[in-house]
Amino acid sequence: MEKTFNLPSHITTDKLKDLYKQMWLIRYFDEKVDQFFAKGLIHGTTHLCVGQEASAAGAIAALQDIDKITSTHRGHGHCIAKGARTDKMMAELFGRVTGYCKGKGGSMHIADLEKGNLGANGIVGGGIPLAVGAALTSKMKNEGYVVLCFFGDGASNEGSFHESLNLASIWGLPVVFICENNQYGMSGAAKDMINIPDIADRAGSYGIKGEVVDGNDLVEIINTVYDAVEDARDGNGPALIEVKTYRWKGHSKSDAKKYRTREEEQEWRSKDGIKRFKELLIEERVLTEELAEELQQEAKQEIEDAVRFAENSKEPSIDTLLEDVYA
Amino acid sequence: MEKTFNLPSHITTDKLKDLYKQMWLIRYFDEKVDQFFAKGLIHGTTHLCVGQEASAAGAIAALQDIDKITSTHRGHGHCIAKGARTDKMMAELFGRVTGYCKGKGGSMHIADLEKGNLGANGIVGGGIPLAVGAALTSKMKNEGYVVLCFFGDGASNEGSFHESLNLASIWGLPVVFICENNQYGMSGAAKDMINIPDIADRAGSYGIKGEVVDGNDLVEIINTVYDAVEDARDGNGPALIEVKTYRWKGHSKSDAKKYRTREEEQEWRSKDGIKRFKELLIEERVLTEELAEELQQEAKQEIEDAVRFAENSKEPSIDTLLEDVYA
Amino acid sequence: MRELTYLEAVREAMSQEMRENNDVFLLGEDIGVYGGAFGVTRGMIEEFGPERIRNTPISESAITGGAVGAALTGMRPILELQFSDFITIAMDQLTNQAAKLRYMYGGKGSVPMVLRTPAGSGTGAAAQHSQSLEAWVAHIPGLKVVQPSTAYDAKGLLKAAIDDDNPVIFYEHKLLYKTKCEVPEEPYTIPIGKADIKRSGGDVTIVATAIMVHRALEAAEKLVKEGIEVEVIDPRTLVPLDEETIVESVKKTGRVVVVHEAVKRGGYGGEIASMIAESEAFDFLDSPIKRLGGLPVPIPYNPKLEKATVPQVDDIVEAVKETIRFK
Amino acid sequence: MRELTYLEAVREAMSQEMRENNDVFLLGEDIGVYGGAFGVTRGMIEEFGPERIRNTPISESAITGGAVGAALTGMRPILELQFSDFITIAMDQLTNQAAKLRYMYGGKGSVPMVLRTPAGSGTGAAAQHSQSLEAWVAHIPGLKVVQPSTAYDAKGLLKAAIDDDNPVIFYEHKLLYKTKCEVPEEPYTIPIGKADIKRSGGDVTIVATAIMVHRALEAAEKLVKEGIEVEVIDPRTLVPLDEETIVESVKKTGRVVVVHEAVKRGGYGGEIASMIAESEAFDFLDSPIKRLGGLPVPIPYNPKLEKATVPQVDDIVEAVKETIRFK
Ligand SMILES: Cc1ncc(C[n+]2csc(CCOP(=O)(O)OP(=O)(O)O)c2C)c(N)n1
Ligand SMILES: Cc1ncc(C[n+]2csc(CCOP(=O)(O)OP(=O)(O)O)c2C)c(N)n1
Ligand SMILES: [Mg+2]
Ligand SMILES: [Mg+2]
Repeated sequence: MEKTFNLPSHITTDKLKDLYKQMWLIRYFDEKVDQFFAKGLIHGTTHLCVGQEASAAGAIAALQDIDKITSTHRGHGHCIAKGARTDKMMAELFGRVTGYCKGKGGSMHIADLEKGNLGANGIVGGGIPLAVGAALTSKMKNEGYVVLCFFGDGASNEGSFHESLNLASIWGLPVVFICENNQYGMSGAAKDMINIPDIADRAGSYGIKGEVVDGNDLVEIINTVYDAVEDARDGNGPALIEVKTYRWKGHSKSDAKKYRTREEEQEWRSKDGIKRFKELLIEERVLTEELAEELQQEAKQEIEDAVRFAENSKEPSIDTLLEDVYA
Repeated sequence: MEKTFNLPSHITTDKLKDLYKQMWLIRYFDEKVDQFFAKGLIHGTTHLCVGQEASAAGAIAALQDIDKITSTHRGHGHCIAKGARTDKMMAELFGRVTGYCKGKGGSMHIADLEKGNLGANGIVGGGIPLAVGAALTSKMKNEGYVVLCFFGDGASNEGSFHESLNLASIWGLPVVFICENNQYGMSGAAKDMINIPDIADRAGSYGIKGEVVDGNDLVEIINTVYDAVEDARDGNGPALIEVKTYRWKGHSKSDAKKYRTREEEQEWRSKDGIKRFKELLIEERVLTEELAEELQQEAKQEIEDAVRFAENSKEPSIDTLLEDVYA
Repeated sequence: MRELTYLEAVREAMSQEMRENNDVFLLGEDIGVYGGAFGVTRGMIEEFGPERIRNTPISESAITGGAVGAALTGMRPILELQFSDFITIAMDQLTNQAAKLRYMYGGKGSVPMVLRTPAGSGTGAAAQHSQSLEAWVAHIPGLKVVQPSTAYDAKGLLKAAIDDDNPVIFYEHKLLYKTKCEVPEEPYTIPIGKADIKRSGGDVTIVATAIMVHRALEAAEKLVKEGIEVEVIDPRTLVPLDEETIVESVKKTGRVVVVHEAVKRGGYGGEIASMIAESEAFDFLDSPIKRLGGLPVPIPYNPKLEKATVPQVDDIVEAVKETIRFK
Repeated sequence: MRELTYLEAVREAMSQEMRENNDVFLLGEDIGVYGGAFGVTRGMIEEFGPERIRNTPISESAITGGAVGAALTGMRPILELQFSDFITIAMDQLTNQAAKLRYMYGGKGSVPMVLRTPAGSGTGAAAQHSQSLEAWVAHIPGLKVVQPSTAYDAKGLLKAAIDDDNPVIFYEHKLLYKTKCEVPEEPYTIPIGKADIKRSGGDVTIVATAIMVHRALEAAEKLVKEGIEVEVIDPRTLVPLDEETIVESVKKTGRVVVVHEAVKRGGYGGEIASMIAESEAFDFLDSPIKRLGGLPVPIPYNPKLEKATVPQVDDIVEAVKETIRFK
């Protein structure tokens, strides 16, 4: 079956189904967060990745379990794709002690070290050097893992991006940089903030491979990332992959989206990566309409359960405030 | 005459002679500083540009008087080329009140705002954003000047390089970035620290023009920089020019130069830009051997005079210590 | 008189200056149609256009250094740094460039720029978006540091900051943006370096900054019911600090509590308390100087924990009572 | 016992740890054959090779973040930052990543890294290469801050820092590198958080850090001739601070002078002085707590001005006498 898509061998038929469900999990998770925010039941701030599911799911599907990721403020999708439990994630957003960070971190700081997720990051570009450091560990300790480093188009204008790609390149580190170009920073359009059409071309400054992929084409994403990851694992150094995608929602809770048009939004919505993957799976007879619906409902249910788990969890006690600063 | 070299029209025959003398001024200045350092008569630290004279002289010769520069820790050459008085420079290195900074700045902080030299900088990459800001002023106030921004190969790995070139590009600012690639940072070889042969190619990340020039070919430097400067003045945005050069001396006072070979040093010394320019001027009958010798001696004498001026100048009074912090 | 919110007062101060002086302009992330992360610049791009309300890429180092360079060459930039936590990326350009250029150059040049930035906790934005790092910049000679607590002060101090020929760091507290008070329409200046007695009283002095001014005033209302008359002094500017007003008050009351939101350890409260202890007020002290500040932890996400991290009204009440009880 | 210089002690501590533990490695600019800007790592690349003595590009943000990422994944990096002034470029990775990750993640993960860096004035390197910015990092929960004043302390504290599971900022003073004292050959640990009484005396307590410990000891020698017995306390670590040892001493002497090289305004001396004033020692104070620190100017180049900027032996003598004279 996987041969049809020319996918790497670890992407079995079951995995394809999982991925389909996973994308729904991501979407339902963030849709739910959106609702709870609007109702004031989740506080602080949050950045939703609705519309970008294929990027998170596809890039991470290319990995082995030992591989690691670093994520961003828009990190729920990466987190779920790397195997996190949605109930513990939701509990974190509710500020509960059962959350991934015991309620101390919130949306921008969820990490799941056991699964190799080194954490979301509230600093744009802040996670890029961390990924390089984690890749250095892999190389020095011969651990065989590769690090997938996520960041946005906006982050590619931070100095940390430049310094990190250079460092990873000259040291030949096993790290693959995934630039999720969703066309905007907060409101700054990539086309206004960057004077070249493809951020992937910035790879040229570091003598590494740069590639562009369609962020709604799960299969292309998996294949491209897989090749780069295995190349990095083989000691051939880093690569930069730009995923062209779009966030359907506003940047964060209070975004009037004046910086873009409804038409543009509609155009991107029509390219929905989940829908496209579903059609492909049905065409290739991996899924039937019924099975697809079932998986989607399972995802929906899991998120409902996650909310219940979060709601039923306790808030951290004030006594814990001073804990966890030092190891 | 200038037609022979295809030089811009403001480079007259007299200017060519001046440039020849200027290169000797730079060399004698730094040779003198080297001696005084060794004798303990100049303190602190200093970075000599012996071997890089053609880069400073040539790039700045391409400018108009209204144009500005930002310089680096290795900035004596830029400073002289932009019209600074060597006596006030030498006095600064002696820590005297007659120095450009009244003895408060030293080698790494000489600025000559009246001549459009916005200053040396002790922070690697620290001057690059300043140049962008100065270019923004030119654009916003319609002042018509262009900023020439000097930095080294090492600095091109700083985040400030990346952020600044991007900013200058998207805003179409009149600034030309001159990367003086002298093959090394302090000890780190450019070939080990950067994974591409030409730093100029980093221009590709910003959609601007990148060019490489031979740092010992004064004429090529002038012409290349001139074109970029006038292009920038015409509103066509920034460019990145990499000058391939070599510092003959160690990085700073205490450098055993273990990171490079004597052969390599000899090879570069044999390409001496001053000698090469002299031969050209003689060939083109701008100079005779005698006139060349005369200009060289004048330069030598000026530096001797500068030393005398510095030695005869007073140290700043302790009372001035608290002055000059706020405007 | 009409009332304005703190946010509107900041905007009005900028708009009025921009109408008067073409050299004044704004730059920052998402300050254009988005109106800035907190809406401070909303509507300004419509009035002043994109040349003077410059949306920048996410490049804190280059935009800060760009502001410095623009200021050095004749503009009067106002830089909005989206969250004060990102000053971590701008510290080189602030500390090593903006603060020092004039001194290093021996009193030549000046850097008339304002860096405005929202600080503080209370919004659930967690550890990387809630800090109060004003102690850093207050430690650096060459910078001025302003921290207004009311709309009235914000407008007058911002005008003073824009008119100042030095780099001024202007801290805005997020929780104050929506607070209101009477604000004159015409432009006015509050001198930088002049504290304000926000409430008079003879028993205890509270020196409080930013949001803590309001909590101190609330505490004072509670305490007056117990017969304790509190004097609340708002320094308004940390550098220069109006030592005289503070010392005079303490000489009168003999008791003092210093309170800020920033982490107590190493916070500017130590400076204020020590300054008092070194002054002639020492002889008048009837009880030890008390400092209140944030606990030594990153700001947690859970709102109860977050609140418990920084001083609240009751903590101030308690501190005052302890001070009174002494001996 | 054999004597070592401070510089050799630092090197020996690192080398011994590296022989014992393969996870310990060094990274930094020019630490290879060059031996580091001050020669601290000289000879180490010959013993440990370029994989464990990693010469980095001039990219302070990426190398600091790289160290954080490596530490988070199991290595124990020691980062040499060439001058402590460049911490300005590393502050985001230190403050927003290294210091906070563990807390934000709810107590998961740890960042066992050491950032070693030379600080202080006295070498004529001027404003951008002479600062003492330890107050910044001491203000940040999650970091530890060490400032050894002798070769003996340097070796023992560096071992403790390397063994610590938290990010430790380890300040070395340039002028101390060549100072000598007896240092045991075998590895030993000095606990982080334990002050040292460098001299006992009953009349006045001096709390002094880094180079000021030596100046305080010299001052004490002068004062003893006038019958004044000074106790000199070296906190050795700023975070955690050994409050008990300081408080006990002040309870004994009743008089205290706090002295550091950093700018007095906003320096850590304010923290120490306020801590004493808030402690039970307050009742024992016979005179106001005196603070000595740098003047509020960037460090000037001229050596006489430079010296006048920071406390010297005579300033300490004078401060002690004033304290004694009080009342
Ligand atoms: C250093 C820093 N600067 C600015 C911000 C504020 N901010 C948060 S997300 C964001 C936009 C980031 O754009 P991009 O990297 O494209 O990621 P996206 O939000 O589009 O996923 C900005 C400006 C920040 N968190 N950190
Ligand atoms: C931010 C910063 N990092 C490190 C240094 C120390 N340093 C001074 S010059 C130098 C090498 C700079 O190399 P390059 O940019 O190539 O300039 P060159 O010295 O070769 O002219 C270094 C590492 C510094 N001054 N500033
Ligand atoms: Mg984006
Ligand atoms: Mg170089």
